[in-house]
Amino acid sequence: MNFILDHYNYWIVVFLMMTGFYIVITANNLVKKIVGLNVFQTSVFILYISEAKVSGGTAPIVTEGATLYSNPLPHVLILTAIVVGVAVTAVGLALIVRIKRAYGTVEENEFKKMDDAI
Amino acid sequence: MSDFIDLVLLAMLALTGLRIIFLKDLFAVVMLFGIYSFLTALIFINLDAVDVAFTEAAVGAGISSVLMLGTLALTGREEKESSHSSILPLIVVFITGAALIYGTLDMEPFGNPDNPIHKHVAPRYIEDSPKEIGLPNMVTSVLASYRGFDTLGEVVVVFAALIAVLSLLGVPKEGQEKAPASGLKSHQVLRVVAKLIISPIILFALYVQFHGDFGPGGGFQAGVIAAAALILYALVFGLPNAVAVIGPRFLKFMAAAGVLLYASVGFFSMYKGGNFLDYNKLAADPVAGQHYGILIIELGVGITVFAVMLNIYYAFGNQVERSNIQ
Amino acid sequence: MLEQHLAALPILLPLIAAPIALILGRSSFSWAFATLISACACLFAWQLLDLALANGVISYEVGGWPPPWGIELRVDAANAFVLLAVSALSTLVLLYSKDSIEKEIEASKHTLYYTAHLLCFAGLSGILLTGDAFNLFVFLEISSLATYTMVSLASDRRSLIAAFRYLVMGTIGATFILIGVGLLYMSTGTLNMLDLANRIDIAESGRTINTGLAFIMVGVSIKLALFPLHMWLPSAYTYAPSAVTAFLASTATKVAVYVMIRFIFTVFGVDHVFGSMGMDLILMALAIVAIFKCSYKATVQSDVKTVLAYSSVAQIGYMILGISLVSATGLMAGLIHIFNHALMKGALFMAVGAVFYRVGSVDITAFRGLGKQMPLTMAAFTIAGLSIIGVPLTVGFVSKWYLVTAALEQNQWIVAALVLGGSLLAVIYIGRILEAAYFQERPDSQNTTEIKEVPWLMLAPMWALVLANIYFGVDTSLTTEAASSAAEWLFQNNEMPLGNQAEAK
Amino acid sequence: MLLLLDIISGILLVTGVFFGLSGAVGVFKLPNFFTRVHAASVTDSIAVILIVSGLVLQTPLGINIAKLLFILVFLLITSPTASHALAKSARHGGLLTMSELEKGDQEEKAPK
Amino acid sequence: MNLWQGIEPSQLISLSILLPFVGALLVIATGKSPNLREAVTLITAIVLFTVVLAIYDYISQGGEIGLELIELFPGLSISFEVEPLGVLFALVASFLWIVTSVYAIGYMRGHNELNQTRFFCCFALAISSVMAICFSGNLLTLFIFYEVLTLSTYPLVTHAGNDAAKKGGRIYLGILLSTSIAFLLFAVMATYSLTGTLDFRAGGIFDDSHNKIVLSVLLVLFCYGIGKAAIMPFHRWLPAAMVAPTPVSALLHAVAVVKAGVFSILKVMIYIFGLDELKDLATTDIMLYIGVATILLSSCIAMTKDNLKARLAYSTVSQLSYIVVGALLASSIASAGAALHIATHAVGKITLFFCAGAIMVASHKKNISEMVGLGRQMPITMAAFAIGAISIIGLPPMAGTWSKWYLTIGALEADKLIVVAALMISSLLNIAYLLPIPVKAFFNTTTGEAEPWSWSETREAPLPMLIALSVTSLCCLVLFFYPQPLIDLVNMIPGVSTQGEG
Repeated sequence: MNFILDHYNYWIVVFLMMTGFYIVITANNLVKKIVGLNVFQTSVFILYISEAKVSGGTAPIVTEGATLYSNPLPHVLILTAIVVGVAVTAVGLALIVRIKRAYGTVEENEFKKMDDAI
Repeated sequence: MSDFIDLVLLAMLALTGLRIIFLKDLFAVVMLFGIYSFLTALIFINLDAVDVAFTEAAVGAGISSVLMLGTLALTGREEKESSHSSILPLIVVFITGAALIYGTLDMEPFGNPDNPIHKHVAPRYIEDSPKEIGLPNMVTSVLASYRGFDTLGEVVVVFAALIAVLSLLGVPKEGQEKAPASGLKSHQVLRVVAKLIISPIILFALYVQFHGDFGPGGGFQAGVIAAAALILYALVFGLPNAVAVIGPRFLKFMAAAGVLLYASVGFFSMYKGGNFLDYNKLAADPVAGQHYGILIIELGVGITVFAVMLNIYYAFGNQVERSNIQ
Repeated sequence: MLEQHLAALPILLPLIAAPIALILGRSSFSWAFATLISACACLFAWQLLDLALANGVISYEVGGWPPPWGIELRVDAANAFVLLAVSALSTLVLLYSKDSIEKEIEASKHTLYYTAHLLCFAGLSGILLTGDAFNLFVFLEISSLATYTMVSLASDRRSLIAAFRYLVMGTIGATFILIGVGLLYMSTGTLNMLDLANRIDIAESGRTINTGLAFIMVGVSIKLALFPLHMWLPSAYTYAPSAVTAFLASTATKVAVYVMIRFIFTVFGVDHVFGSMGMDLILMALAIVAIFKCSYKATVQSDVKTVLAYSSVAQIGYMILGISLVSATGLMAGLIHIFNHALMKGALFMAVGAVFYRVGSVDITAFRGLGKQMPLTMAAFTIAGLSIIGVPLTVGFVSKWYLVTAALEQNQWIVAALVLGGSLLAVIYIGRILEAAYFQERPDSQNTTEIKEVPWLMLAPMWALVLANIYFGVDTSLTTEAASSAAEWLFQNNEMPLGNQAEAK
Repeated sequence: MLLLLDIISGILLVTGVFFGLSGAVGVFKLPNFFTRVHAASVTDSIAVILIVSGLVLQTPLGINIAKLLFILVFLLITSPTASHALAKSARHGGLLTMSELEKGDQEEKAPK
Repeated sequence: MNLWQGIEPSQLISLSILLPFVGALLVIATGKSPNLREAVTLITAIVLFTVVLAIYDYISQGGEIGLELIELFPGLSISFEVEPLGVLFALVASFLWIVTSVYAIGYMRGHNELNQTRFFCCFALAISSVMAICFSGNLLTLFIFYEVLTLSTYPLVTHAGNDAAKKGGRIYLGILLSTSIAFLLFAVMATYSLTGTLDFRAGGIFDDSHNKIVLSVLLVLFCYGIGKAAIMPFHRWLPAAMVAPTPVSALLHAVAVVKAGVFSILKVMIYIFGLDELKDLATTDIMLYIGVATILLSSCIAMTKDNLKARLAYSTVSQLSYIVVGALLASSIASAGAALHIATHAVGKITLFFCAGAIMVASHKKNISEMVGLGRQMPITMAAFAIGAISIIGLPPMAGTWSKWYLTIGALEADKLIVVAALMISSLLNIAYLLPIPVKAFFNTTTGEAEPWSWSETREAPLPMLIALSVTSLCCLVLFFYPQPLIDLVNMIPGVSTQGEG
């Protein structure tokens, strides 16, 4: 029981990641693929932040009376990763806009038919 | 209590995620993603990661959703039925998930202060950074000083995204005649309110920018918020008006300048005899040097992020306007 | 001053040059500037390699913070060696791209292209030199974003889809790496690779670490296009502008291979990855399948760029095979092949780009009769093609020699035979193109008089690579010395205590 | 005194949450767009006022109270504006209110 | 021969390799003027021959010449080492290059071939790599120049540029390249990993400490890896390559390329395995019988061919196997015979090819059935053909006699009666497919019905060709009466002797 209590957080996060991953793989619509990618990444962020948590700790900003702080390092990493994520999202969406203009559709199976792309 | 909130939020996340899988209405999917991001931000707060929560709310729920909606305006909101089977993806996902679950079996208990993660590198940040850097916000200390190189990389990533979007979509031309459909002319209330709140938003952005050393916040959040203010302006008063205020060409320079500002701090410290980004060398007193360094690089970050986010929005907005005219 | 910062300069130069290039605005300015910077970086890389060969490890603490608290740049013979290849290729491709890009990309985007190129280069250098697992992820994303941009710049609309697919796959790969790094961090509390290596041994959470290893491996495998995760590569290489393909094919995947080497040898340790996890068998099997499946695929394509792209996947198989042999010689073969393959693929794709420049198509039918019309280009293609096949006195032979020697050393006779068998397929796919070029007549419909040699600025870098193909195929002392000391270093250096690095400098 | 403050703030918070929830229920239960916007926006405003006041009472005197008040003002301005914009756009887009719909129905029936 | 006295002996080697290479460059440089170009070719050929003679001179006085060029891999370099077998081959090749050059000038002009510059250039390159093969000091060097030879001759094979030439070229390159990469390279590297050296050493580098089974496998790999030796079933490239212009067929496919193949096999057998070690290997006999089968089968196939060059090609296949068999008999006399056969077969076969080319140039006929009665119009050519044929068959007073003699003795000594029988039968077959041609040409009269060509237009071939084929046919005679220098040279090869083991 203790084991479950200690780990349920990670398990749900894994489930979330896989939700995102599944959307990326199966989505036929490119926008949805990007959404899936974001869900996937966001879930990974939760994993990192979960690692950083210290029960009974406070946010890593020096406050009087607090002795136990959560680990600031994962926070820093995820700050970076979030920005990286939005950069990728922007590029992906820009590509989608162009694809729409070039092909008239953003459904993967439809433009696959139009070009014999490899 | 905290655990309970955590559990509830996670459950809501899971539901949102599942719903996204099955929804075909992309507009709803994007909105759900915004909700997902927002819930994540809540979880971050609950897990003591206030800076991250701030960023996630501004970037994930804010900018990302806006960009996705902009894309949807161009691509249509229905996902079509796909024909291919979903067994193989399921297997892949299942295996990946199983591997991860397997990995979690050996994980240290959630939130235990004795975990190795809290024992090795982090203690120095927590114990010494207030002395070495002189800032109460350890996240800012680590972000800007200990791992300043990462942050430089991150600014460059944002810059790279700008390059990508510009090369893909181009930017609106400055000084072009105003398109008839642009802006929300008929929404008088909106226009008044927008005028009212844009300046506080920018003020808030500046606060976040310069208060980041002490509380949550910093260059990223500030840049995004400032960009949001101008995005609001562009939405309400039309893209050409916004472009007239700050043109894409100028933004391009700003983005580059931000990166250069950041890097110049590094080169200056090299010139002073230290390593790249060694703020200790910037002033006679190392702590003061850290202060200067962090202040300037955060400014660089803020400038670049602001310029890039706004410019990306311009690029998308321009596409939407063009398609509206057609 | 320079000496002190030598390790950081190959990253920093292109990194700050990118925004400057954007500000410069005029395409010819930014081209000249980018080329200059790239050449400087190449020079520094050369010195760095010299220094690394002489002194062993060079460690550079960014921000003046000692690792593991700060980020460390860590240069050894192996990454300095790969860096030299990357920076040299970057310089040559930039020289080449002036004319090629003018033809293939619309004028308003030239500056953006050079900026993206510099960013990509900076990202690749960063990946190579950094000693920090998360920093690696950041630089990976810089280079990837720049790569997506460059791929999508082509005028063919299929390049958009190729870029998008690349983006999705690349991001999944990067996220997998992120997960892996997260798991490692969780069980050890550190991100510095060397520190990780030390602490992995004492960490108790074996299953978490193994999962982290698996995720990093899969993520890197996507980035390096290891079969069966290579699906993004052929289309991306085919539809990207020629100069981009030349650059990517010769650098991006190689850097990813190096990342794999780095994680296996310096972070997890050979004994762990190959000994207790049995990863070598998996890698070996995948590599061999890659060699045969993709070489075969290369023989049936009609688009020459696709042919070469599949050939790239197969060649990556050789590199991975070298790693999977678990010996210093095998690793050395892999490293040498990284360098050598950069030389040959760079030359090949440049030649193909030259054909595109004149003929406007890279279908195999477009090559007909080019042996007469573009003799220098096709001669370059021929020599580089022979190098891919592994004909003696070219670099391809050197790689193959070491690979087979390594396989025989391990008594893997079948593997050795398969390696040689794989090059037979290369004979076929290169032979088809050469035959079209030299023995088929140009169809009358096409105007043959217009097709002549490409400008010298395209020919010069192409031939520089071709000559390098021959030079390093004959005088192997530089490559073997660098690769062998790198390989030996990687092999012994599983437990170098953290404190040593300061002295090493 | 402190206890009194706690009690008052508790009451404020609970009522605020109640209004918030009722708004959520309204969004689900009400039949069409305009009624839903109405439910969401009206309850939202009151909930925000109540919750922020409750929080203010919990906070020691200082900058944080000013921050909370800023939030309150900001939300009070933006939330109705957003609802207004939504409703107006819907109207603009041709959506009809319930009464209009009924009228329309009757007119349709009448000729028969 | 005193010509090169002043030069460091080791430089003679590099000279012999560089000369044709420089010649090739000069040929390109002078490509605009045919006369100059051909003069360059001829002069280079003659100078080269004098260099080889100088080397021969030096070596026959017991001198040793070695040259180490560049270290390709640590401990492995491109190095050269002169030994008698190589000198023998170099002598043959460089001498015949002169003759062939003369012949080629006539042929190429007579035939109005295109791309003559490319032809002469590649030709010189091929010779350059042959010289390198001759003097190679280790297996790696041998392998490298073996590949260079393949590649430099590919343009020659496809010279005509038509579909047939391309098809031939594809088979040529495909078989040679793939066997060399898949088998030979593998065998070379396996050898290296087993012994740590690739140097040619008297008595071989393998000894009893090595696993016999592995060595047996290696033997097979070497035999098939050296695809130029054309052992069945990898002989197809040779007939395919006959699409090349006749001088190419003559020099490359009677002398340089195929002989480089069997030379390599001989060299591997003698210097890598060592004749003693060879005897103990299980696969030696298997390969031996495959060689025997190749001799017989290709002779039979030769009989069915009407195209003269194709017939000659299959004859070459069978003759090459003589040498392979000689090497695999692993007796010193047989090896001596094999080495001699390199020389004797070369002069014999090149004569035949020259004649075939002469006939083609003069009468544009390729098929044997159309050559009936030709002897009256082209007496010199046909006489030379007869001489060459007799030499190939191995009848006195022609050079071929000697090598066949030693081969037979060797087979007898090794108690391989089957081989002896095969040699005899093959000689008979040779008679059957070669002799009828001159015989019909001289003695048959055409039955006046369908005259395939107009007799009046058919004359002897151009003078350079006639000179060339007379010289080689003369050589066949001379080598029968004065074989001593060659035999001496062969006897200098360690472990090989015309005197037999006793």
